Amino acid sequence: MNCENESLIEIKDLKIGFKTPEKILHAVKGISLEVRKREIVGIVGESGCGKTVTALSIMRLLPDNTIVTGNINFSGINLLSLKEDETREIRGRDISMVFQDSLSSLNPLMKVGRQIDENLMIHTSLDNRDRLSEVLDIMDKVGLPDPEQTYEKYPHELSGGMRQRIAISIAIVCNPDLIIADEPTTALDVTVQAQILELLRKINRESNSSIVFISHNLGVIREVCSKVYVMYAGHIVERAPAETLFTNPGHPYTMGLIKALPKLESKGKELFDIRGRVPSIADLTQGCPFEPRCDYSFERCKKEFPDLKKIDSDHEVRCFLAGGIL
Amino acid sequence: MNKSRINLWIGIVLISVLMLMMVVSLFYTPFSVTEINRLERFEPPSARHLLGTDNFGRDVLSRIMKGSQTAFFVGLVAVSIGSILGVLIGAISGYFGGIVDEIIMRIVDSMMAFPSILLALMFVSVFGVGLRNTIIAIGIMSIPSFARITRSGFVQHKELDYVKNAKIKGVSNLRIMFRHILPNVLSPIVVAASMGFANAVLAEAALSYLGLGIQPPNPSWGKMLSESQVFITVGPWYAIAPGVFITLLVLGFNFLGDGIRDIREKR
Amino acid sequence: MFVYLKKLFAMFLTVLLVLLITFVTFEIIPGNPALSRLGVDAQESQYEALAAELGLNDPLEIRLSRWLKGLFTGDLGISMRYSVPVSELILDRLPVTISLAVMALVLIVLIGIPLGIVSAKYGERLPGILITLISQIGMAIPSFWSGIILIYIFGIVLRWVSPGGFVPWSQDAYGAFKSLILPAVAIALPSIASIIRYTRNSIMDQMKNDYVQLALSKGLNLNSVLLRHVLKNALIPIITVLGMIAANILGGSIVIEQVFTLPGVGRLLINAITTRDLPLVQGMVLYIAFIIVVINFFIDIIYTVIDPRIRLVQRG
Amino acid sequence: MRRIVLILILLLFAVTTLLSQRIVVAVMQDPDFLDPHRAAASGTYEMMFNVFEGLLKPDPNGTVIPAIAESYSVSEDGMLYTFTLRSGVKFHDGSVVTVDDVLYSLNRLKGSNGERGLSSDFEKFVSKIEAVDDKTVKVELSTLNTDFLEKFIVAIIPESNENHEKNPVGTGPFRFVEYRPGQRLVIERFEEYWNPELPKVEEVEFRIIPDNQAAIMSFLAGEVQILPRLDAIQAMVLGDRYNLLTAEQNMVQLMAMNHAVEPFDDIRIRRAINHAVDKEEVIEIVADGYGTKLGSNMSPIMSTYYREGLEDYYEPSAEKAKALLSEAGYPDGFDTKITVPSNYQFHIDTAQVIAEQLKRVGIRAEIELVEWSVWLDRVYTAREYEMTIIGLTGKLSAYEILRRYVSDYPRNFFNYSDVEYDRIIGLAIEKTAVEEKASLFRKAQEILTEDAAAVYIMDPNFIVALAPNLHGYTIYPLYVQDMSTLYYR
Repeated sequence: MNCENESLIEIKDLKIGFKTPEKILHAVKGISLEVRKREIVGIVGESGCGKTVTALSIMRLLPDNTIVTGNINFSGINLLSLKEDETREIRGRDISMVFQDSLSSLNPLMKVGRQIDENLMIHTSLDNRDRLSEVLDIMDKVGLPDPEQTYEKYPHELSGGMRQRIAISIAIVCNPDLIIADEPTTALDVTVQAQILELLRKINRESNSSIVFISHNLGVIREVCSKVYVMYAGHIVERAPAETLFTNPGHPYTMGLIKALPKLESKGKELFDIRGRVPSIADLTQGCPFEPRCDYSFERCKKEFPDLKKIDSDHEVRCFLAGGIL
Repeated sequence: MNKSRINLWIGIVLISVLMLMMVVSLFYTPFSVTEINRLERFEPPSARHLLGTDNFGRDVLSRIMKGSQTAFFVGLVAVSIGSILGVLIGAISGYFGGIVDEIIMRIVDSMMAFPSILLALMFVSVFGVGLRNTIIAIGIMSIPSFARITRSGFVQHKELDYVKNAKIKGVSNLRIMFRHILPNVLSPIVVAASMGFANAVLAEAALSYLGLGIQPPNPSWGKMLSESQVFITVGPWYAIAPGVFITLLVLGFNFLGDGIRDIREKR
Repeated sequence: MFVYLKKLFAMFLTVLLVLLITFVTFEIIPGNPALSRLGVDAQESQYEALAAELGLNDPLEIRLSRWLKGLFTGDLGISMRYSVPVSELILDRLPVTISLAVMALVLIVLIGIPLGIVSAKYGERLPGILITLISQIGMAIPSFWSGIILIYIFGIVLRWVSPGGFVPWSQDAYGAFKSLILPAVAIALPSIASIIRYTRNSIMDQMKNDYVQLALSKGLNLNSVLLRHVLKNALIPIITVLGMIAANILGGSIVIEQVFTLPGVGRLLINAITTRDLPLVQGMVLYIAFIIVVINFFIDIIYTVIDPRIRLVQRG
Repeated sequence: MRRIVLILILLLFAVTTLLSQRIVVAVMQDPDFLDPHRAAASGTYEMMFNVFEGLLKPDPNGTVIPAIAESYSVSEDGMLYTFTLRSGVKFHDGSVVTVDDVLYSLNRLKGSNGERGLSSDFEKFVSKIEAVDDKTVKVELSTLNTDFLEKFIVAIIPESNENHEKNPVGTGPFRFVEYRPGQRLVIERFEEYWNPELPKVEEVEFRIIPDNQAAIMSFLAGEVQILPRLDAIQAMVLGDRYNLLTAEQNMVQLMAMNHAVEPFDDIRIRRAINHAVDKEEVIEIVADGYGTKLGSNMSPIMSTYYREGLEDYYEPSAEKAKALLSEAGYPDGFDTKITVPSNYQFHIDTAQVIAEQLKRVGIRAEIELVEWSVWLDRVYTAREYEMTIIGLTGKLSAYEILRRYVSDYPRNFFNYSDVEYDRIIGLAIEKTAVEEKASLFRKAQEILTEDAAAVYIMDPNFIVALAPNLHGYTIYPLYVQDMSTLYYR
């Protein structure tokens, strides 16, 4: 099947800025990325690096005071040029989203079944009965016990894992081409986390949906993704297949993230932490944004902004030292 | 940045203008406030009488100016009474907690459930009408809201480390309450005071309108409204002016309160 | 359940306190119900007969015990001014005040909440700011002043409605509506303004929640998201405010009934206070307390209907 | 434009009222009792005048005319009154008025069989009430009171009525329909009234609106058709679109000074205050000129007894006032308080003007407003006040007006005491010859003026506003509203 390599969504030079009374602050500073059909792509980075904003820009869910430029090509259409009602057609049907905290992302006052049903109501012309059976099917498919009873429950009556399954049901009920999962497992404990990851993999296998998996946790990314983009301060600093990233990280930031992962053997020892903090989006430096925190920085890093350098056919790194001494 | 301060600035401007008018009236009014002039009754607004004259031929502007003294005075004293007692009660209730807190807060809740104008009305009718009792009544009826706001601040802050540290150091409760915690919970109280001022002005106007507030010949905006009501057909300016000024002053303090809250929330 | 009982008990204590204070103060303050009823033209004999009939000359302990007995048997007593059972007087006036309050509440909900939604929808854009500004002004206008202006415009100039006349609903429903609509508007105006603000703030708070993003990400349009998802959530704090407004409408009706000379409970209360009619004043206090308890009860019920979470977790 | 508005208003009035033949009258207060023998407040009489009648009734000239009685006679010595009943007078319940009903009513007032009477006057002055035949009643006095004839305007009520309070039954032109406390008292036309020409309208509602300003608003809106007792400024507001009637109303508006309180025990102070007050200015400002200047406690409307020429006894003069103040030891004036009932805007306005006038001679008067009930208790009964402004409503009897100043009169709230005055009043009431009696009462008025017993301000004109198409209003020198003669045209 050659569709494996067919591109589903391609983002080119995406810039996202927030208008403030004084100036425009850029959260995303020109990123490009591509998701192919049936692929699970990870976006990783610390909070504030622009990954959630990127996801929201695909959904066109950013507030009014944002300026988005660039190109998001989804199955041949530029999402950014669509009118409001045209985006609504795509939202939920072609692209859907799973949010981090299912407790706050589900409407607390609406029965969960109805919240899944709503999606079908908007995008299909099925009647009540068909929709109900569809919803119950999906609930069964994501592993919710007793779908009929669960349908009648309110979010606060369910456990975190079950709520996240509801959120996933909402995302997949219309069989979308792309699911954006923004930190879908962060709020869950480890065992439930594994179940949810397994579920996402299963959905990817069975329903042909591509998934953009956003997380700050490289470990989780490694489990599900085939390709990973590492973001830092609004830039993509490294792109690589998941395994390559771990075996041969090209950017000092990626190395830091890997080091920061808790490992079995390091149990009891102090966890490694990248020193310093993520720069605020208001900071405007000429040089490499990671320079202040980088162990390998030198004079040039302060003055010049490095390009994305291809060090392998599917491996790109934004660092002067990439492919060289690192 | 300017946008978030707009409430504050509208409030400050309105209040300053009215306050200026009040201060001026302490030394000067265009005409005597009480002197009766039978030849100039119901004169419409003119260069001589900017807001016209009333049924006694008194200059409406002068009376409005004088009335601003009453409004500010009532507001200031009533809010002081309400905030001092309210903060005291709220602080004790919030800081010590327990049964005292329970009892105080139940009473405060029930008091808040009653329409405040009713309580003020009962108070005034029982203890007699007049400036002093009006102020006391309005002050008392604003105690519960101050008490509640202060209490919630104290409940939050008493668990914080700086309070615990102070306790360990052996600082007295009184000092902790008023030197350590109070300054930290002051800003919502200031907002409440600003809103309370607006409410006091409205309450005074209502009581005076009912004839149970400020007594003539002291000019009070509310009293002026009730006196002018029947003259609305012959001297609409007289019936409209006090209402406009009540509205402006209340508006000023509401904006000020909102403005302070905006700043606090932004922080 | 325990919370309700505690609330009820606190209310009971407060009312008892208020009643005791009224009893004591009516003892101290000048003013005598018999005198105020008979006026300047009464002969001594007439005054004495009435004072004896009202039991004003009885010693304090007898009056106190009579008062306590009435309190515990639920007997509100007989009005000193009108020689009619207090409960009868209050019941007679109740329909006016209740319909006034209900009409005002309906106006507040029907006008305030939609405008609040619109204002929230437009957020910081012009219509939103405009509505906020107007509501800010609306909150600052004293209701009795707007009442006067309304009477002037609609009563005197246009003669659409007639202030001061009240026809019972049973007699002429349209007439009753006409006589109540202006005062209801006057009472409602400031509350409409504050409900607009609360609705706006509450909705804008809710809009920050993830469930809004999720709803939008399903492909719902903004209006549907507002109405189907946000509104219900935003209503919860608004209902608390509505409860307070309902109580304040009772207070506001005291002034407005005076402006519009409506034969409601508020005017009865002012009468009772000025004529030193102790049983009537106490009856009114009890009545108001009762209404407030009822309002709070309804508010609590509405909460449980709207918010499924409350069935599990008791609100403190 | 104004014309069109006027025509529209007239039309509206015509339509609304012609259809209903109903009059709504604004009144200030609730009745105290519906039982006419227990009622004391003039506000009650104002309304119930239309429901009840006595053997005699007041007429618009200030005298009494036969009502249930067809005729009456008084013996030479003034001790025996004889009344002959009109035949066929019916109560509202349909029964005919009998001698027994008259005896029952009068005895109820006098008291009988050891029970106290409901009227201290009847108790004090009447010795015997008896029926001569089934048409004639004789009343004998125990003490001479030549003003007693006016007492027989008191209501005759049926013996058969079990509850005069709940179900008042009389013989007047209107029958009682309902009373709702604080709201309204409604009466309707009595078809079998002994004078077949009266009344002319079907129904009258007395709407209780304690707040005069609200009453005016209701009137302007056409909700009320009669506004009795407007003051002139308020009348001015109504303008010329309405039917305004003006007349003296037999009221004495005065500023009382408490003679038991310093410095008002000093006649020089009282005189100084009298000089300080410019009545004409008060009348001009407060009543827009519609008031009659007074000099003593009697309105000129009581023409028989009125002592003319006292109005200017104390001419307004700041110099004289100051001189008298210095003489009395207050060259710089003093601080005092004018207590005014808060429900009477007219008196409040008067107080504001007088306070300004007193300021000119150095007397600093603070105005203290009190509720009506407080005024009655503290000022009128307990006499704890310095100065107060009040209007004393007129009576048909000069004796009842002037006896307020008799030292031992229970409601002498002036604390006025003068032996000569007491003597003259006691003497006057025993004179049967009218001129003799009148000259004594005039003398009494002079004493009050010379003693500066109070500041007698004015008889404020009685202004009634009527809907433009309402006619036939009768003015009485009494606090009554006669509804029987009114009609729409």
